[in-house]
Amino acid sequence: DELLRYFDAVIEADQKIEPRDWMPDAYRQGLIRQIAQHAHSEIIGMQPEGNWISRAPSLKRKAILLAKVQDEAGHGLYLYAAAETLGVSRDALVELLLAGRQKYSSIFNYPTLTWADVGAIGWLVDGAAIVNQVPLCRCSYGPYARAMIRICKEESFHQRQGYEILHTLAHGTPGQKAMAQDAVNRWWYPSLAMFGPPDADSTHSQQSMTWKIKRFSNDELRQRFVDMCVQQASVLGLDIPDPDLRWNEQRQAHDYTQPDYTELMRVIKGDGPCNRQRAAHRHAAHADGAWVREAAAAYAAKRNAPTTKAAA
Amino acid sequence: DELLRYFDAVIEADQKIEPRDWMPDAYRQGLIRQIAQHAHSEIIGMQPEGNWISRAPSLKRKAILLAKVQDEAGHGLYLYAAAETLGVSRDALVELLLAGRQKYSSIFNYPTLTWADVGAIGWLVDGAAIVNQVPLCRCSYGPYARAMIRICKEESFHQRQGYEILHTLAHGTPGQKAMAQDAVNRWWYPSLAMFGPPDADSTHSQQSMTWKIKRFSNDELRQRFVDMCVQQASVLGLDIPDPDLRWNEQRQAHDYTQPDYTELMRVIKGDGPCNRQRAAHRHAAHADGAWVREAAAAYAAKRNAPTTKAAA
Amino acid sequence: MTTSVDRLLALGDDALVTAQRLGHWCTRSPEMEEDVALANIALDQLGVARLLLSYAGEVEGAGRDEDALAYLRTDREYRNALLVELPDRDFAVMIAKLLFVSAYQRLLYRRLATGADERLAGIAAKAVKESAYHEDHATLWTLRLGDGTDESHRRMQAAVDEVWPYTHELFEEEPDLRAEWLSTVEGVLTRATLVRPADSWAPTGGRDGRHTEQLSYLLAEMQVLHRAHPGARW
Amino acid sequence: MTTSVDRLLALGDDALVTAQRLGHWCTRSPEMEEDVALANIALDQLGVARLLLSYAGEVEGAGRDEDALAYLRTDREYRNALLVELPDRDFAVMIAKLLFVSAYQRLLYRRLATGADERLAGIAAKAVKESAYHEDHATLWTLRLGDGTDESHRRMQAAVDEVWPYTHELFEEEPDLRAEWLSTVEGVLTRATLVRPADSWAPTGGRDGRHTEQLSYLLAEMQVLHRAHPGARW
Repeated sequence: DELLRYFDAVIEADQKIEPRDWMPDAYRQGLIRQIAQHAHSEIIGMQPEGNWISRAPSLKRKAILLAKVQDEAGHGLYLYAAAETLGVSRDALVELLLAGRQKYSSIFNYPTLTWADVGAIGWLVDGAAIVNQVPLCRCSYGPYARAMIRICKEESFHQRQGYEILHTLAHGTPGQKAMAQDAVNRWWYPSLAMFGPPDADSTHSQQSMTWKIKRFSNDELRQRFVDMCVQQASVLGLDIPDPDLRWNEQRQAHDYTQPDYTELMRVIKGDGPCNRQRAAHRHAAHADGAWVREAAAAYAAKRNAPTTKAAA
Repeated sequence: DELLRYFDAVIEADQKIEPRDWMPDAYRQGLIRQIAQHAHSEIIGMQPEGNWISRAPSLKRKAILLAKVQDEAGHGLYLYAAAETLGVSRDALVELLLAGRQKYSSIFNYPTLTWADVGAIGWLVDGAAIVNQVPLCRCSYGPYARAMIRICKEESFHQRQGYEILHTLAHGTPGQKAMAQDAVNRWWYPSLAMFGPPDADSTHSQQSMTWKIKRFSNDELRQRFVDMCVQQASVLGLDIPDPDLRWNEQRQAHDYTQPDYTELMRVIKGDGPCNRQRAAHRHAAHADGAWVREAAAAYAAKRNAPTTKAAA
Repeated sequence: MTTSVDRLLALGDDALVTAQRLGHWCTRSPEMEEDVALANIALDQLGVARLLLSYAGEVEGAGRDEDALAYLRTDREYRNALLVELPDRDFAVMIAKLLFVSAYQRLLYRRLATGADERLAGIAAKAVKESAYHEDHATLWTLRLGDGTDESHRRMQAAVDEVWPYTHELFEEEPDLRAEWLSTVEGVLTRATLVRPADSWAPTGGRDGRHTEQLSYLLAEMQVLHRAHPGARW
Repeated sequence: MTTSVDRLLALGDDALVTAQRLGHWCTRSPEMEEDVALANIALDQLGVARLLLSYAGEVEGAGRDEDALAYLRTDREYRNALLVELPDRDFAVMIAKLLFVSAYQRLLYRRLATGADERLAGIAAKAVKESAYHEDHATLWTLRLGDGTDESHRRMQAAVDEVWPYTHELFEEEPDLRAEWLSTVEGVLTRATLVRPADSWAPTGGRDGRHTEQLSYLLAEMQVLHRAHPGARW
């Protein structure tokens, strides 16, 4: 029909779909799912790094880390607001997260065991996120695209901070360098897995491409990430834990070992090292804060209805 | 009357009063109060030292400290049992403690700020306790006297352990020695105050003397403690923080500065550094454990009435 | 004119320990907006702490920088008031502490901002604006909790009662600030339908390094990594 | 025959971390008798840990004694199973952990007591009796809580469900011990009217030093004083 034709034309012309525009239900639902998952990832992603705020090894690093975790809360709020333009409330989305009915990025189901993990998350995890997200700045849904522009800017900043942490460690004492290498060893493959299953096994992808939500395949983005990291690792003086990693002259790209996708599926399914812990942490914060939220609501209600009290 | 005359004769003859013997009500109530306070002191006294179990600086010291705190729990149980022979239940006494209606030794209202405090408590606080308690081994009430014999034996052991901690610290690194001296500085006067107000201001004392519950006055015991510590401190190589401490040839005893009895009264009244914390800790343990005690009672009830279930 | 090292440490440690306690709330607060707000306040306090500790290190002249002072002193060397080190895993206790300390900091910084120590005046001039924001935030929550539900009223009153005795120590150096502090704080408590506790017990010792049993745990966690790698740069 | 250092550390670290967690309960348990009992169990575990770590240090031959091994390794160097490091501020969780670990230790020590490593056999022969007592104690409480009140049943079942996945790791080295362990433990759970959880998720990594985020906090507290005074004797 006409609405659909107009919608397709807007997409075709690389224009933005805006909240009040008509859109196919699958487009709306797919976007809600994706934006919500992205928002949840920011909120849950605060935990592994938050784990080191109290123990950051210098006051400067403590301030940087605290600001970063705060940024993530801000990104979460910003993304929930983008999702709300599609007609779903933040509370409803948070309920779905708490109920385990919507996902967040599986990378946050790994523990942060040392301070160097904070560096590795910045360099690798934020790095992978940026490779994933930069194309989303041109995504067809206006509010999401605009949110991504702002978020990507801050993410690059975070990535650089992570890189700096690792650089300092890698050029520090032998103990510090070992800590950095250990962190890279543990985070490398989970970071590769952030790009999702290989293209052959990927669902959702083709439709997302057509609608210009997704613009590159999982494998294309993963390759881009590997090529970027190889160069940076050599400056860091740290090894990427892949004996088969080498430059392929013909492909003009690095050959590399694929991450363990069986593990990825296991973690997505709920059986990663920290899935239960992350959920329990969020549940506890939500439950412990219930009386506070109720108080705030009761107080606001009294303010909004001052005459009721007088009349009563 | 006759009962009273018999009672007085037993006391006079340095024989023991036993649970089934008649005794004046004031004797009974006074003993309950004293034994309960003593039991409460053991239980509350677990807290300041328990504060260092998790951080003891060697595994051997950790084991010794854990065993000591456990002994204190044992002493508490033993003393509550002695009090129960006078016709009051342990639960009732614990309720009085929780309600703040019975006291425990004020010394436990000071914080343990460093590991050396564990040594200082052993040396000074247990040392003062022993000076107070050794005469109680000959007290007129049999169950209390026998409890004290056992407890004093273990207390001497604890005191020696505390002394050893301080000795090791005093002969260790400069940092350790400073830690030891700092602890002695903080615990000296509160330990002197453990003997109670000066004789002139002491209530209860005269009657207790007559009944052979108490055998020496507060000031006599305090003097005995000071004389003992002076000699031990010199072996330790630590200073007693009293510039006016000196041997008095005439008295054949040390002159010393009295503790601040105003402070003692303030702490007894409830305004020491840790009164609220100690009470809150005990309340929390009691409240947190309520569901466990209820479960144990319910389980026991089912075992005792197995037919009820079958009949129901 | 320069201020004494002990005085600068007292101010800096108040801010640092406050930041450390608040940092724990990030990812644990009742609302996402509150995670952001508390992190903001923690960052402000941390920022001021860094300026004050750096300055203290310079005045001391023994080569200690902000990190040496933050990470390599024991609780017996910390100079913060006891109030800021009190555990605050209860939201109401955290808010009560924040209300009392930020109202104090605002008044103190306002005075220092026009004081004879120019370096300190510069720090205080920046900090006083932040303190006003912290105080507003704590005031808002005190009102919400005090005049919210029966449950929140009960919890907020209990928190105020628990924390109140520790406020006396704040005014040991500047007793004349207490009158204005009291009028501010009493106003908030009244509007929040809360009872202002009576003055009686007044624990002290923080400025001399005699703290509660809590501070050494806080520092053990805060310092563990820094101390595990002596001399390392981060 | 001697046992490998890693294996001795695994056994010793299990016992040490168990003791450290139990030590927290002293002054905090539901009954005074339980304070005594848990301290007893902690002391037993600590005693065995000391023997095992001392032996490990000797086998290693690098001059590390029990304290060097306990206080100067990071969580990445600890070899305990994840089960023992799990937080257990809930009495039911503590009991579930104790039931599972002590039943495992009893079977393992019984085997080691007749093993080819004589030194280890001697340690195990002493430890196996203690483990039996620990297991009895945990069994008694599992029955009381499981078959006590509705509330205690709910909490005990939740604790068993929470902790169960971590029991798989215990049998990575001796898979053949699991059958007997299961029959013991299942018997207790059944008598306690509790449901034996299904086997699915099986977290691991402790024996390779990949722990939960909890262990580094536990060690930070345990090691803080020892590390603050390098080379000191105590």
